[in-house]
Amino acid sequence: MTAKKKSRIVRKRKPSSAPTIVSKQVASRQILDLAKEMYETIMKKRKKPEMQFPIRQLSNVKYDEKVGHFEILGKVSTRTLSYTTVKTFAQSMRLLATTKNDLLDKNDIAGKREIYYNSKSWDACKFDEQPESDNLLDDMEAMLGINREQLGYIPEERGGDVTGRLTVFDVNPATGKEVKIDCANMGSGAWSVPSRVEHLKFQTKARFVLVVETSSLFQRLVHHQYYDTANCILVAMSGVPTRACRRFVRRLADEVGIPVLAFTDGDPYGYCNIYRTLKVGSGSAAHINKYFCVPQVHYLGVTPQDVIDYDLQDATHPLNDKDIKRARDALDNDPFIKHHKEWQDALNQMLKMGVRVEQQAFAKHGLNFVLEEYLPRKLKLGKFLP
Amino acid sequence: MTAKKKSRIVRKRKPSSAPTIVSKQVASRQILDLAKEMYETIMKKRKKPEMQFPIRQLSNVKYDEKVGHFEILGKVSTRTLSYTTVKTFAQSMRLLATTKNDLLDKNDIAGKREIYYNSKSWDACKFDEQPESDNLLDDMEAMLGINREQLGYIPEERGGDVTGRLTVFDVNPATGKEVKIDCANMGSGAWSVPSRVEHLKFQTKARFVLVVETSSLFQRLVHHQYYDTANCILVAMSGVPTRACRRFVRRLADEVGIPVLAFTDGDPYGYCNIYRTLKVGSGSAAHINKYFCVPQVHYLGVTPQDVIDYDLQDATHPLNDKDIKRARDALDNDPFIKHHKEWQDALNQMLKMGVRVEQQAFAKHGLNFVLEEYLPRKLKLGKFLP
Amino acid sequence: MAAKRKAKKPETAESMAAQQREISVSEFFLKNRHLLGFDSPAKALGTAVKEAVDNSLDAAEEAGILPEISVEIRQLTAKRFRMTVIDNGPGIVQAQIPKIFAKLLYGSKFHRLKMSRGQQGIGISAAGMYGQLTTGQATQIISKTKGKKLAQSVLVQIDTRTNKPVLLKETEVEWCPEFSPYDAVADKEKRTVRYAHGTLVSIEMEGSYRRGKLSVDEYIKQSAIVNPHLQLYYRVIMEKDAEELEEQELDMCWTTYFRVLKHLPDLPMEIKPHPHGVELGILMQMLQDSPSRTLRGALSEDFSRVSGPAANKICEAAGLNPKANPRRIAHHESEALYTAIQEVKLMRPPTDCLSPIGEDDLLAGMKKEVDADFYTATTRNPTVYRGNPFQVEVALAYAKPGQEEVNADDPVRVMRFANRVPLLYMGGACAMTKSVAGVKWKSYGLNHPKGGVPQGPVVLMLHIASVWVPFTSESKEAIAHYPEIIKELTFALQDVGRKLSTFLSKRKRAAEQARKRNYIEMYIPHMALGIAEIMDLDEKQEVRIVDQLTDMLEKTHLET
Amino acid sequence: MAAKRKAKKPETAESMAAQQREISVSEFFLKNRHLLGFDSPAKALGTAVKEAVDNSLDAAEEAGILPEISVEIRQLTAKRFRMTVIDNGPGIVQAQIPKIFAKLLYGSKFHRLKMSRGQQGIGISAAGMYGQLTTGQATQIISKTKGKKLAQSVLVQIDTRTNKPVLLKETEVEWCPEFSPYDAVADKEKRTVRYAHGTLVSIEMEGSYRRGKLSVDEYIKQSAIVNPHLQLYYRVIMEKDAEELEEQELDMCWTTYFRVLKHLPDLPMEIKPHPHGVELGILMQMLQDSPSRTLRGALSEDFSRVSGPAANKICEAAGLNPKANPRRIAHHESEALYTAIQEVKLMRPPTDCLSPIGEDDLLAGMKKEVDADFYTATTRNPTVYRGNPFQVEVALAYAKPGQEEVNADDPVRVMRFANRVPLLYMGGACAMTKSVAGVKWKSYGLNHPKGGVPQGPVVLMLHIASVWVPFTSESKEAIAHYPEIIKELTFALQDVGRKLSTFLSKRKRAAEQARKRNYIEMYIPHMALGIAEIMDLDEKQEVRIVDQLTDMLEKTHLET
Repeated sequence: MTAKKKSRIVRKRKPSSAPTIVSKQVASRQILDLAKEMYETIMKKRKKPEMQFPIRQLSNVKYDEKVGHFEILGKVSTRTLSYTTVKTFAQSMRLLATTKNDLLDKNDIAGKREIYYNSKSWDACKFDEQPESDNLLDDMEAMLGINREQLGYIPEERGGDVTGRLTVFDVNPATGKEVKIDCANMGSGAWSVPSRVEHLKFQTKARFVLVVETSSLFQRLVHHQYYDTANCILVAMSGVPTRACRRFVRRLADEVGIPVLAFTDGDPYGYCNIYRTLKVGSGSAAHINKYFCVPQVHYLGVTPQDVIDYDLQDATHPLNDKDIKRARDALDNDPFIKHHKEWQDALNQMLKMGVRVEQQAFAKHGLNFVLEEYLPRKLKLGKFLP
Repeated sequence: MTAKKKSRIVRKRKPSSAPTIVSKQVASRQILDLAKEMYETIMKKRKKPEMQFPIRQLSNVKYDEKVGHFEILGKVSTRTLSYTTVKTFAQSMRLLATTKNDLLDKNDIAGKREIYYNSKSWDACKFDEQPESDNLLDDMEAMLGINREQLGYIPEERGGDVTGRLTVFDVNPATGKEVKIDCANMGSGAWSVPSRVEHLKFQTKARFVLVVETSSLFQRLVHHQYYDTANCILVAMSGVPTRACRRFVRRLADEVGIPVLAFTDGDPYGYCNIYRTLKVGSGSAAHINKYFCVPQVHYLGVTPQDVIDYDLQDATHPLNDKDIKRARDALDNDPFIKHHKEWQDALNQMLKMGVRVEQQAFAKHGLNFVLEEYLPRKLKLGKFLP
Repeated sequence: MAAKRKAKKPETAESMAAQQREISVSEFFLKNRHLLGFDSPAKALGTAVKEAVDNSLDAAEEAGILPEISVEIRQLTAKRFRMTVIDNGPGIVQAQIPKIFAKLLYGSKFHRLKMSRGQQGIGISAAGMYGQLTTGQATQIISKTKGKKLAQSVLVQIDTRTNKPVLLKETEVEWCPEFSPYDAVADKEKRTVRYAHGTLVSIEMEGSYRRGKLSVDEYIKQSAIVNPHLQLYYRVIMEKDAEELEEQELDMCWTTYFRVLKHLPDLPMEIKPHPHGVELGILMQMLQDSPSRTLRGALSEDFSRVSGPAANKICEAAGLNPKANPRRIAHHESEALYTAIQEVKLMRPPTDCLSPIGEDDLLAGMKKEVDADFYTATTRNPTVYRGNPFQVEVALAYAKPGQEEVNADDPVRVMRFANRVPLLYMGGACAMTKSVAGVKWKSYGLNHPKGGVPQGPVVLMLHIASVWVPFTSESKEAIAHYPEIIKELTFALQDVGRKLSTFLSKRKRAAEQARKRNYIEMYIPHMALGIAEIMDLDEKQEVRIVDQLTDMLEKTHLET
Repeated sequence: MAAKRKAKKPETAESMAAQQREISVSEFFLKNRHLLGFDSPAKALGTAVKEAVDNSLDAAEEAGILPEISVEIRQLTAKRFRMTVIDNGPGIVQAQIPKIFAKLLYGSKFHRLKMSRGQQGIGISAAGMYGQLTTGQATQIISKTKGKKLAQSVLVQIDTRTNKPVLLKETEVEWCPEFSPYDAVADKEKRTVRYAHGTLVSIEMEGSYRRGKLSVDEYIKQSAIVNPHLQLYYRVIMEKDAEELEEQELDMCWTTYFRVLKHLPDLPMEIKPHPHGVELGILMQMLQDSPSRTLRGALSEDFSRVSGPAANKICEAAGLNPKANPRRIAHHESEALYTAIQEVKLMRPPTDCLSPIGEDDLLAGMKKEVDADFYTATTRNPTVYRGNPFQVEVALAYAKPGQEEVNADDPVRVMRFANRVPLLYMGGACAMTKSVAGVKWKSYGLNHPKGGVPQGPVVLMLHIASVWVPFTSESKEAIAHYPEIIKELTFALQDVGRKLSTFLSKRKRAAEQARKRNYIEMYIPHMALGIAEIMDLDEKQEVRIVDQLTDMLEKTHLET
């Protein structure tokens, strides 16, 4: 990709540096250290053991544009062993033991639901409902400061679809042999992003990556070979991007260094949940945001101004109470929105207009208006929200 | 694949013959004929026009094991133009006009939601909510006797994931050039099934196809290269298989002629909805079942007997009221279940035990028990439910 | 715990006998005055007004006089009021005045079977007794009968230990009832009407004046509604008004409820007891008291609906001689007679003892009360409970939108009346409320919470007329739950309910027609457009499809 | 619509005067007998038994006799019953018998201020009148007083038109009350007790016998509970039993409620009215009637709590001469006196006119009723409403699990008593039920639906003792809603509520401790196992972790 072309699409930006990845041996060691410390506390200091977690809320993150993602602040919550916490302590220790001994040390993987079932052999200590084990997995992540994919946990959710001018180098997990995947050659299908993406390598001549919220729009773009027309890579998120999808886009962005543009529904959920989470991470995952955010991404649409510019008023829906609350909360509390006046203006404009708009709304002007008119015009203009 | 190997896995079965596919020109002509007939009724016969639909309920299908799928019977419902139906008539005619003029005649595609938005330019006649347009799409399918994919409609839902020893020949929709996809070479990812599969061609040396309900189990099988170990093709449905996924498995089964085995959760939903729909279709889609069923499939597990044989009692969940109602309904009304004593026995056994079981329950015996013990034993035994 | 008691000599049969005493009915009700409706100052004032007005109306009607009544409530001090009621009735004969106003259980209405407002002979004396108890003041009466030149002015109290009147003062005075309120100007010309006869009663009592659904105001208004032949004047003068206003200004305070019917309701006739409603003990008493010489004569003359042949039949069934002396019937013979009476078929009791309001007057009253889109009323035929004839009537109004106090989301307003007297208190305990709650209003188009009163912009008037209205207490505020009464009320309510339902569905149908026409005209063009687009038709052809389709659909759906 | 009526001559004042008549109180209540509790056959039977037993108890206690009473209900035909009550009371002097049993509003209890069960002088005569009305039969009484050789046997009816007794038969007979039921064997030895005095009353009436919460059975049971000094025998013989069983077998049908207290409750004393509870009209009456020569004397002798100096102070405040003749006080002077009385500070009324059951006896009664894990009771100090002293008591039991009729999910059982008489009917209208609903039971650990009665395995007994219990009707079934009474009841209920709360939380804490210990011992080993697995420790080390952790946690959580 040439510098000249890039400048037409997005303002320049320094790619943020990639976060460190820990090996399975290091992760295993960390769990051992944690257990040893607890042992010391109990048997030597004769004190009740504690577990500490960073507080995972928007109120405990800060946003620094240079860093690029929500960084966790120092606030910590402490869980001390007591009558009310003893069950949680017991389950945590057994979960840590399983993670270390059965996954890390044996180089195996497990889904969240499998771990829940695995606990059924723990007698009284077993998890009664899956949300219990899910919560403790989150706690473990936060305590160790490592995302659970690195501990051998695979998400149930799929990672998104990719087509376009990209070659992916994967590895056959059994043979270790390199596998070369040409995403431009998926026919009318697409390459499904795997749940763990750390080992992938990329090669591309595309000008940019377009990350799309809905599968339906993605299929229209694929059907009309939009990735050839626009020389780009297309990624479908299907709603809020999964951790695998976010990590994939991040790694792609880090490695190939081309602009990334997001195209979502024009509603508070699309802005404050899907896009903001993709770009800077979330409060509840603050401790692992550095892995899962894509600071390089910029916002293409649909913006409230688009509703006016593209005459979409009668294809909108009124904001409901939840939308309005979401937008107001973001304006009041979201460090990312509070940092960018452009986003505050966009949300306020939306609140004033009282409507939200979906990506498919362009079908009002004809089914292919979105790829024949809207995308080219927006790309040519090159004005995106931060 | 050799006949000898096949016999170890599944009883012999004649593959059902593939249904006819209509061209866009034929479909367009059918719509025109329908309009002409209506015009004659109104202007020549001076009668109120009618629309006729086959009744899409379990009560209007029969199951003939030789045919292999739920065949629609003759019961028809007639909608005559009246005060209460005039809006539906108006919307139907406009929808037919759009389908013919904008999709079929222009060789374009559209999602359900796009068609909903497209109607926003129809003034008073527009759809207020998407379920309205979805219903009329179903009506149109039934009236024309053609599935909507052939009319240019693409599903929002994705079609499932495929890995394993299969080569797919797809076509670049823009250039028309053949694209060759090696599903054994997707690394830790998978090939995502496209929404329209009629044009695909296949080549394989696998012994069988294993269709799996949950993504999580699918990923475990991929991670451990189970398709190499067992020499098979793996398909993930992620719940009730989409139309694309069902059609894909059907086409695969028709073309390559190897056995197909289904592996779902052991609950009334897994048996009576997921598996039964995959195998013989559904009542509500009776008019197009011939395209979307896979009569070749057999059921591997999890069966109620497996709960006993594999000591899974403490990894089960009690049946809730909905489960029980679903099982009873199937025993009373489902022509497929009523045809097969084996299925009646299985459902009755489940009702008696009062529990359901998930695929992941095998994790109780260790995370890889399912692929190291359960699947090999079941395949070796070769006893499947019909 | 209480400290140890002083020892007390135990009583003996003899010492206890010495303490036995007769209790007068006045003492009894003085101590239990809440049973008579004098439990709170606010309610006491209302009960007193009600008793006085009921008496005035009964007397005027019996005398064939179109009633004209004025009611004044005047506050004297913070908690003390004087109530004065003047009527144009026949007046009261001098000798009767003290007993009527100062003796409980004295009157003309208890012993006869005939519909009237009063029935117990307690009310007005109890009001006087309450006044006496709380203020020490006597009841004042002035009464003038026809033909007398002067009126009798009497001050009377009740000796509660003996339930006997004490006449404090009795004089002859120049007085005649006079009604000439300012408000009469609304009737085009001011007039002063003087009558040659009438009665004034005035009682001072502890009281409290409030407005609202349980007030004297409401009682007065509802009385005017169910008595359209009544001309009523009403004013309340509070202490502050009396100080600040001139006499002429106080004259302006009268509210007049104008007479709308220039004739009296039919006079109810007195009847004899019907044998089927009589209990064994009463039957025996009546035989003892009979003026007849023969059993047959006693049966046919002392009871209604027993003809000579019927009397013979009864005697035969009882194995008794029809010529036997009724005073010489033995106990076991009366039991046989009692059984025989129940078995012989007799005509139902006569019902000219009742004077219902009638559907027309009910509707007229309802129209005064509420501005409605729909009114209906029904008067049931008379029937009988425990031998007592009674008759129920119901009127219903469906209010125009925007009426105060009649909201679509509120419970319907229920106005209850017994023998033309409004019932304000204890609605929850009343058979009328129970009947309203028991009807399935949902099928008549009203919202109806389970077990409660229906909701809607509806006013209901219910009236029971009977020779003996069974009340749940002496204060006559709620009707007892006799199944026969509830059944009749239910039938009447269902009748007006059905009519309401017809009205509501007619109205709904008209709205539907208009909606259908619009709807058809909105969608037909789109249907034609679709066909035209598919078949590539020109505009003229398209218009022809529209015309043809519109024609067909309107023919089917709009000309029913 | 009714046909046109025959013209009737209108009445005149004179013709109407001729119809005026006195109404006897018997006639009045005969027609309104539902007001006395005789509205249905089932209830009539219960009311009659209650009136007879109340009278027997009052008489025995006043005479200082430990009461022994038998109650028999015998079905004669399908709808006819005979009730017979025999007591060992002092008997009734011959001359009083007819009036006591056949004259309404006659008795010794109405005019005095002293706690007793009866108060109106209506009940037993009304029961007889009801029997007479429905069966034509007279009331039978046999009574023997101390010292007389023979008993008086009397058959009496009531002349309802005059409210006077009619003596049908009067003879002297050999009779004495005798109690020797078979059931007494349970008391170790069979005994027959004969008394020298007592009364039998027997009434035949239309009736209906049912079991359950509103039955005679329940009344009898509850009476025994609140009268622990009473020995009571009870049997019901249905028509069928009488036919099929031998006399000796019928003897076996007696149920005996044994006396548990061998002494009588304290006898309540009679008091004089307290001036603060007296209304103006009554004050004037009392001055007129005073035997005193001076106003001061009248005040201090006719009222309680007015000393000589206090009387002087009142006179001074009223500007009246203490030596004035009380019979010559003018109206305005009485008003001044009335005002002065309200302003002068006086001691509260004496309260030895009351005889509460007491906490111990309440608890003893409660223990008979229900097998509970916890009992408590409270007796409030006496206080005053409208000048009448009264006192409330409440007992509460928290039932052991599995008790019939006391389920944790049902509303609590409320047993109501007034002057030791069980109240069964009209609970919804009673101040006691209102008080129970008004207390915030949630804070005492019971479930409490808004506006209703709390839920739980709880039995509540409420008792009010007063010189004049204010009932909502003559049938004495519910207490009127006087704020002072509700307040006292509320305090008493809150008191037992707090004690219940203490019990429940103590019990909860003990259960909590056990639960905590189990919980800790369940999870500690897993925690140790996790650590051991990660660190690859041996079993001994693992056990040491378990011990150390258990020690630490139990120290913190179990030794509070």
